[in-house]
Amino acid sequence: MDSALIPEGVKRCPFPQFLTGLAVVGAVLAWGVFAMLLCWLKGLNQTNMNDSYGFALWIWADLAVIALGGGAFFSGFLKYIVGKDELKNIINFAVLIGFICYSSALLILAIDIGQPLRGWHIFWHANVHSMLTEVAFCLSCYFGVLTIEYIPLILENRQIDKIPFFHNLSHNMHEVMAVFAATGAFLSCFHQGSLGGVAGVLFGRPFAYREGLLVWPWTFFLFTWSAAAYGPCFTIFLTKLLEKITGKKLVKDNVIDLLAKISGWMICTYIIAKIIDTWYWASVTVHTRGQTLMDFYDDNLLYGLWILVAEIVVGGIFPALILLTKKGRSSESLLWTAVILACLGVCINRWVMVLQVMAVPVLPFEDWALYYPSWQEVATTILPVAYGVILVMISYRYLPIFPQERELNPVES
Amino acid sequence: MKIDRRCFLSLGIGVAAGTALSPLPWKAMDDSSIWSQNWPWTPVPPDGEITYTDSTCTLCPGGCGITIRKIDHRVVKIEGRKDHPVNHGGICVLGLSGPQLLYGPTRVQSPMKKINGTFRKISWNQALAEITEKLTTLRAEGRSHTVAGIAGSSRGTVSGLLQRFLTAFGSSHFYSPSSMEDSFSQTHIQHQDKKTIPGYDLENSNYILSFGAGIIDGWGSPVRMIQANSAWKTKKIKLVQVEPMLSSTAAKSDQWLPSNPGTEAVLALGFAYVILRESLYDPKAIDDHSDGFKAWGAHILNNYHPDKVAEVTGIDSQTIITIGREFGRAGKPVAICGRGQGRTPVSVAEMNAVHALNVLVGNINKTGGVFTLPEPDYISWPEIVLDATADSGLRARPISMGGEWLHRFPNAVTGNEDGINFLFVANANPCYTLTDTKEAIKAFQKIPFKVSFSSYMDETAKLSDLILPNHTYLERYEDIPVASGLRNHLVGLIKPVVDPLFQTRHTGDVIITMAKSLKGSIEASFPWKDYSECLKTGLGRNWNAFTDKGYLELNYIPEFEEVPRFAFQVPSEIPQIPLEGDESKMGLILIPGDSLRLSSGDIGSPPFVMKTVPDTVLKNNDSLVQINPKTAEKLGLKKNGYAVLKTPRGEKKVKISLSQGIGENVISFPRGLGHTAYDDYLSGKGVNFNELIGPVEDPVSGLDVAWGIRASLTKA
Amino acid sequence: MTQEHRKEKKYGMVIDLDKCTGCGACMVACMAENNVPFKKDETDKLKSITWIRVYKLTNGKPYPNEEICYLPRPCMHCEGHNGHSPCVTVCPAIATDYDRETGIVSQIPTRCFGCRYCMGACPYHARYFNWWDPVWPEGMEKSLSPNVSVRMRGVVEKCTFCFHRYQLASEKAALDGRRELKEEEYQTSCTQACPAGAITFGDLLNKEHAVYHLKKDHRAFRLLERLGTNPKVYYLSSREWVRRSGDNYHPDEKTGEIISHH
Amino acid sequence: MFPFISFEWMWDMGHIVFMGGLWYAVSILGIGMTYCIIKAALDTQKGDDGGHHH
Amino acid sequence: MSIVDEKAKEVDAADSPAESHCATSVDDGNGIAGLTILFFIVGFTASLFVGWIVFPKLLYSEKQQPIDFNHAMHMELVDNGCESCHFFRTDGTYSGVPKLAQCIDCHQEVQGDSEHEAVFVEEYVSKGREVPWLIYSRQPDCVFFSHAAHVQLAKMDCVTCHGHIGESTSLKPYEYNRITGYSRDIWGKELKNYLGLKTNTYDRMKMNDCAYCHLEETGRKSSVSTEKDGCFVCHK
Repeated sequence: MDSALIPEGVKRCPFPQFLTGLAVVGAVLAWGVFAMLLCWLKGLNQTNMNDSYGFALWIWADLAVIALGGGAFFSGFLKYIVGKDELKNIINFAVLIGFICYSSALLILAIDIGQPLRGWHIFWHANVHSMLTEVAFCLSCYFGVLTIEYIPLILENRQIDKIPFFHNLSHNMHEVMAVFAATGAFLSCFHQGSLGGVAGVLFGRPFAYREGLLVWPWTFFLFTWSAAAYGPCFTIFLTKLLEKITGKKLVKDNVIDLLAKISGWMICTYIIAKIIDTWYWASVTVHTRGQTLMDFYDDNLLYGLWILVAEIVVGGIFPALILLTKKGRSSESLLWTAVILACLGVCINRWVMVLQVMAVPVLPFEDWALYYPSWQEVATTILPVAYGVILVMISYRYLPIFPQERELNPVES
Repeated sequence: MKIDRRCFLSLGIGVAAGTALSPLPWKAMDDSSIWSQNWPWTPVPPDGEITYTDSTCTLCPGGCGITIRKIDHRVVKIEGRKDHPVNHGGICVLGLSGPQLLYGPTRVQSPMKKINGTFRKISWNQALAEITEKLTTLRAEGRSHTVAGIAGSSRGTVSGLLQRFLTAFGSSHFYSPSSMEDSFSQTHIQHQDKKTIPGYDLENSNYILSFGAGIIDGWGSPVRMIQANSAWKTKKIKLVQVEPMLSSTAAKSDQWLPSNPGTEAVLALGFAYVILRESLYDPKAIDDHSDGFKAWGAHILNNYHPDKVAEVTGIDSQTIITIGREFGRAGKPVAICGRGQGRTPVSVAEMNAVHALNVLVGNINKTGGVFTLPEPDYISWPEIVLDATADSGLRARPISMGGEWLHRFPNAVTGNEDGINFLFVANANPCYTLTDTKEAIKAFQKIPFKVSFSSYMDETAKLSDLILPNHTYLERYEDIPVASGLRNHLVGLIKPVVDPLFQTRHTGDVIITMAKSLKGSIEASFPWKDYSECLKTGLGRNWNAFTDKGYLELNYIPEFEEVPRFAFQVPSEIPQIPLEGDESKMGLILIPGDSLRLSSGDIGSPPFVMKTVPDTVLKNNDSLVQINPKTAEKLGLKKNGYAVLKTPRGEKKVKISLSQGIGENVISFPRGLGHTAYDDYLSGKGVNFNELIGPVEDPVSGLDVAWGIRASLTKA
Repeated sequence: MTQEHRKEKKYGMVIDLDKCTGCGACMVACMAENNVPFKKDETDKLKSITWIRVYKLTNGKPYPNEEICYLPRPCMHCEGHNGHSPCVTVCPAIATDYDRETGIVSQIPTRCFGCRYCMGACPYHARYFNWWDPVWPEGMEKSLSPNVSVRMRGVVEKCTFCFHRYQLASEKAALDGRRELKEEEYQTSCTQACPAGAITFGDLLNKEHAVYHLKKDHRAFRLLERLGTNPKVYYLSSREWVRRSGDNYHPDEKTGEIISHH
Repeated sequence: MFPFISFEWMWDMGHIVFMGGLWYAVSILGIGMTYCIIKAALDTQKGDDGGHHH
Repeated sequence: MSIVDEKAKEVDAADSPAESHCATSVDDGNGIAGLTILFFIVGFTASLFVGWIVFPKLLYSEKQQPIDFNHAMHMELVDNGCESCHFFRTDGTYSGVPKLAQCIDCHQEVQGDSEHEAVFVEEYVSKGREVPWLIYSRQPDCVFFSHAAHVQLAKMDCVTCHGHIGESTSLKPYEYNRITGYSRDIWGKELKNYLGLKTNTYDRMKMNDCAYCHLEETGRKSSVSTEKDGCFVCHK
């Protein structure tokens, strides 16, 4: 039925099966859209956020997907700037994931603000000193870059490619892709960093506050670094997952191995920096303000010291060690463990930098504020996941996302 | 040439480019944002001329002066009147919320009659005709003495008119609530056989010993008390608070004596012991102005040794000695009592014990001391004309002219043969404020015809058969006599700030109209055209000063003159009012914790006041009970867990709030919650304390002096 | 043409906690003055808008040694370093701003698009979000003041030191040809209402204003001074534990000690 | 956001560096895309199919 | 599976003419390109027309004032210019559009033979109803504008912001924005106002107009974020 659209030389599941899959995910998407409309029409009282939790699940989701989507800019950087040409075999997918992550982030932001109709104030009336302004500008620009990077992929669809203009456009865009990728990397460094800066500049919140370089707190650099470090793990994770689902090998091992190795080194260096940062923060930054590390960890279920251990040891040191060893990378199960732990690690980091900041009392006479999301928040957070799955389904089916797929899975004619 | 998809694509790009270069998207974006700044469902208050009008607040007995800010004809804010002798510009949460009562959804907008259980609007003429008919019939049947009236106060012209109406009609059934002032009147002070009301010159005292008086929790005139408290802080004057729990007053006092509940009188006598033992009293003052000192003194010295008192009260003997000495040596000390807001009287024994301290140091009618004031008397009306029916009606149930304590009202309905056939309720909400509320409501409902004059749909109005809504205090003239422990009585003037919003009528006018329609001697007793004439002529020569200043200060007693004689009474074995309930079954003592952040009187808390209620008092619709963590642990109760609170009078589901400010086995929560009427901002929230406690009469005075009740808490 | 400028001022508050009784009048005076909305259930204090909120502090000791202190907390109008208060710098759309002329941190609800970053930045929880549409029961919207704009759903609001009173007082002064206001001409609603007289308001730089002297009282402290927020609300308490509750201290540090940091 | 037009604009380091960097990036993207589109249109015009790149 | 494959073949077959068309398109490239460009131009101009001409027409709606007021004539009758009717109250606030109470002094009875005058007396004066004037210069609720500061302190003329309305003999129709509800005079009526340009000071009354005048006239830079006048100078 849709075979004319499917790339040549690859096999896809039957169309009805595809449609059924779409319908299932579509139902989840519809649930999310319903929740989103509720939030827009009735306001943010639909959430469980409150005056202590101005930032909550959504902002965490934003930070997390952007960190995870960091694979796009970093692999782009590696391929186009550093010249790791093997990565061309995975970069399409990385771009797709990035595109999904960033569009999701923008959508979540549009739901998260109390006055969506005034969202443009952040651009028009920009306060350049605000980290959020930096986030907004770089995020939307980088989303533009991702769109530019994604367009040639769409244009490579068998039918679209037949139109000479699009064929040429795609070709030309490939030609200058390095420029776009470089711009993207530049923008990414800043918005990933500024997302870190969002928390780091809060000098009224000792848990988040970091000293730093010029106008940028250390979290600025840590966030960029961690996104570059952990993003590829997410790319690998999703590639592996997609291979499991489709039952096909889509990317050659050497590509994965290269990306995993780079990621391993990045995580390793990042986690060292993170440990130094945490140590400095606890012993100097916070100390001069009359607090100690343990003031920020309570005996409540959510924010015990375990969360620090989980973030740094389980989600940082473990995956780094696995990915740094040849054995770890080549063992299927260890690689799986490493990328999953890494993804969790960066998600915990983002969680801590958003929600724990809100939870920790600053005034000595205040108490910990705990929060759980409402179903509307959960639904709208799952919404982009569903949307992402759909976009991956469609893109995988109709676009030549994995250049090595044909070679690895020859179709008998 | 063929039009293909390329052409349409091109067209699309053209449209996009053209649109982007036109103002449409940008203007639409800007305008939609302006629309969001200007949502039609978000109110825009109309601008206008700002004016200020002075009046008096009536929402509690405090009598503060208020300044009302208006924009054109709208009341937008109520502030404290700066040049007012009671509050000097200060104001409380309730006073500030006045506009919400004026414009709130609880207003009764026209006369309402209950037909088959639901209220219907009726006209004023219909309503008055119906009343006249009913009253005429009762009178003709010789049952004039079964008509009763309840008023929020026994003072002032409106209350006076109602009382006058009942008398002329032939009934002595007039009820008004009692308070700490009545306890004082009942103490053994002989003062020309007049009722004596206390006036405390607290601003000039130099040592304050308070036996549970919620000085900053609404006792007396609340704003004046808070200001006095601030003045003490500035002048470093010591405030000692005797109270079983850490109320705001206890917390702000210089020394808190966490006594066992109900032992205040014993402790007072313990201090008296110290003063006597160390001869710190004023022998001349005692000689001149009291009787029975010798016998009393001997009794105290024999029976109130600090060690013994310490055992009863839980305050160690050294503290008793220290405080007793400090009090005796202070120079201008004063001892006051009346638990919490002082709306519940204390026993005569307790008042005597506390007053004895004042007499001992000779501070009666002296600067910084206690002044003995007569009832405010500023209205001169002609004699009531009584016909034969009235005479027989009054004889059928003779009662003192001062009226009767409100807590006896339910008994008057159920416990006497004739019962009550007709009831007027003015400025009162007995179906909420009476203790043992359920029984009180049952009694209320037994009355065949109840008329409420309430401006608001309160509990009593809701249960009445006819509502004749009064103007609110911002729409009418009235005199507001204020005693409330002020050094001098004061009469505040309330005057209309806005034209009546609804079809309401002044209760004074309604009473006069009723009297006129009943003709004869009743009509003759009301020789005024309307209420304003009644008020004006009643005030006589004071009228001009009254309206000019907005208040009238009644200066009765010059200092040092006319100190009344005090009769020292040898106290009974234990001057304590026993608690209702069986200790073996109910091991806890429940006491009220009054707070200014809740209106516990006739007026329900408006939304703004409800907003200030802490979440340790009310969470969602649940009342929280303060309990010592040790007691909670003993009972297996957890913070924020549910429990059933049971007293001999009732049972309620509550939540647990742990507090280190309350002793073991004592529990507390404030009055003012658990309304069943008013609006959604108040109704159904929390538990009405009054439902859990019942009246306990003082054997001497007959006042309701219940200060607590035995209770049990079990996990729910 | 450049007109003569007004003298630089730093409006601030001194709140005497020894006098404060926790009666809540400041909270209601503020709500009534500033058209603060209310809901049917206001018991969730994390969703309840009270520009000035009275906190109840305890010394944490068991009965009968517990002590209580009430602490009213308006917006601190932090000056931070050079007017860079925690919230002002983070607002992405300049909906909140620090005014050097008055020292007041402004909040413009119509500019705000509700990102709530400022709320995260404020350690005092002085900022409130309009989670709901502000709704008054029918008829009660008549009690709203035209001098303060009603905030719509989805924006942040906070204490403005009753800036509209400054505006109105300035108008009156302008009619007399004056630019400067006298101390009593501009007072906040909470200051005016407080029955305890615990709140004093004025220009912290002006020697003729009471706050200038009160802030130097030996009992004075500010909340979270060590964070560098540089608040303009001072508190007075004669109780050491209360003063120590105003900031975080290590056990060996003296109350009021500030280690300089940048 | 825009010099001369936006009320909030200031000629200070913050604006020049931040907005400068931003406009720089935006213009690269804009110019890059314009270039690609125009070149693709011209290539199409010429009948050049640009060759197969995969 | 086989069915699907067959279908796929069909689609392929159906699509093949397009492929061949593509191949031929190179030959008549000019014609196709011309048509493509034509479509672009059509789309472009049409949307420009809609955006610049049709949209403003749709966006604004017109209302007539309840009564046609003659400013010029009243100006001749009063001694104190605009301030005779638009005066300052003693507390410094500005009375704005006069209330009925001010008009009643002269208009208890019908003056002259104007039709509007008769309506005014009949509908408003005798019934005690306020006239629902439509105010051209009404600013959003969030704006605090002190007439006293501008007129008394800065000595500005009414004309600077309000134009020559005082010389008008009749009131122009009130045009308002259907989305925002505000008068069109705030945003400006001229085409060039769309571009932020204006000839007279009173052509527009948007925030930027206030802000730039303030910057020029006061030179104050008290706002930390904008180095201009603080937000609370004009906002409430």
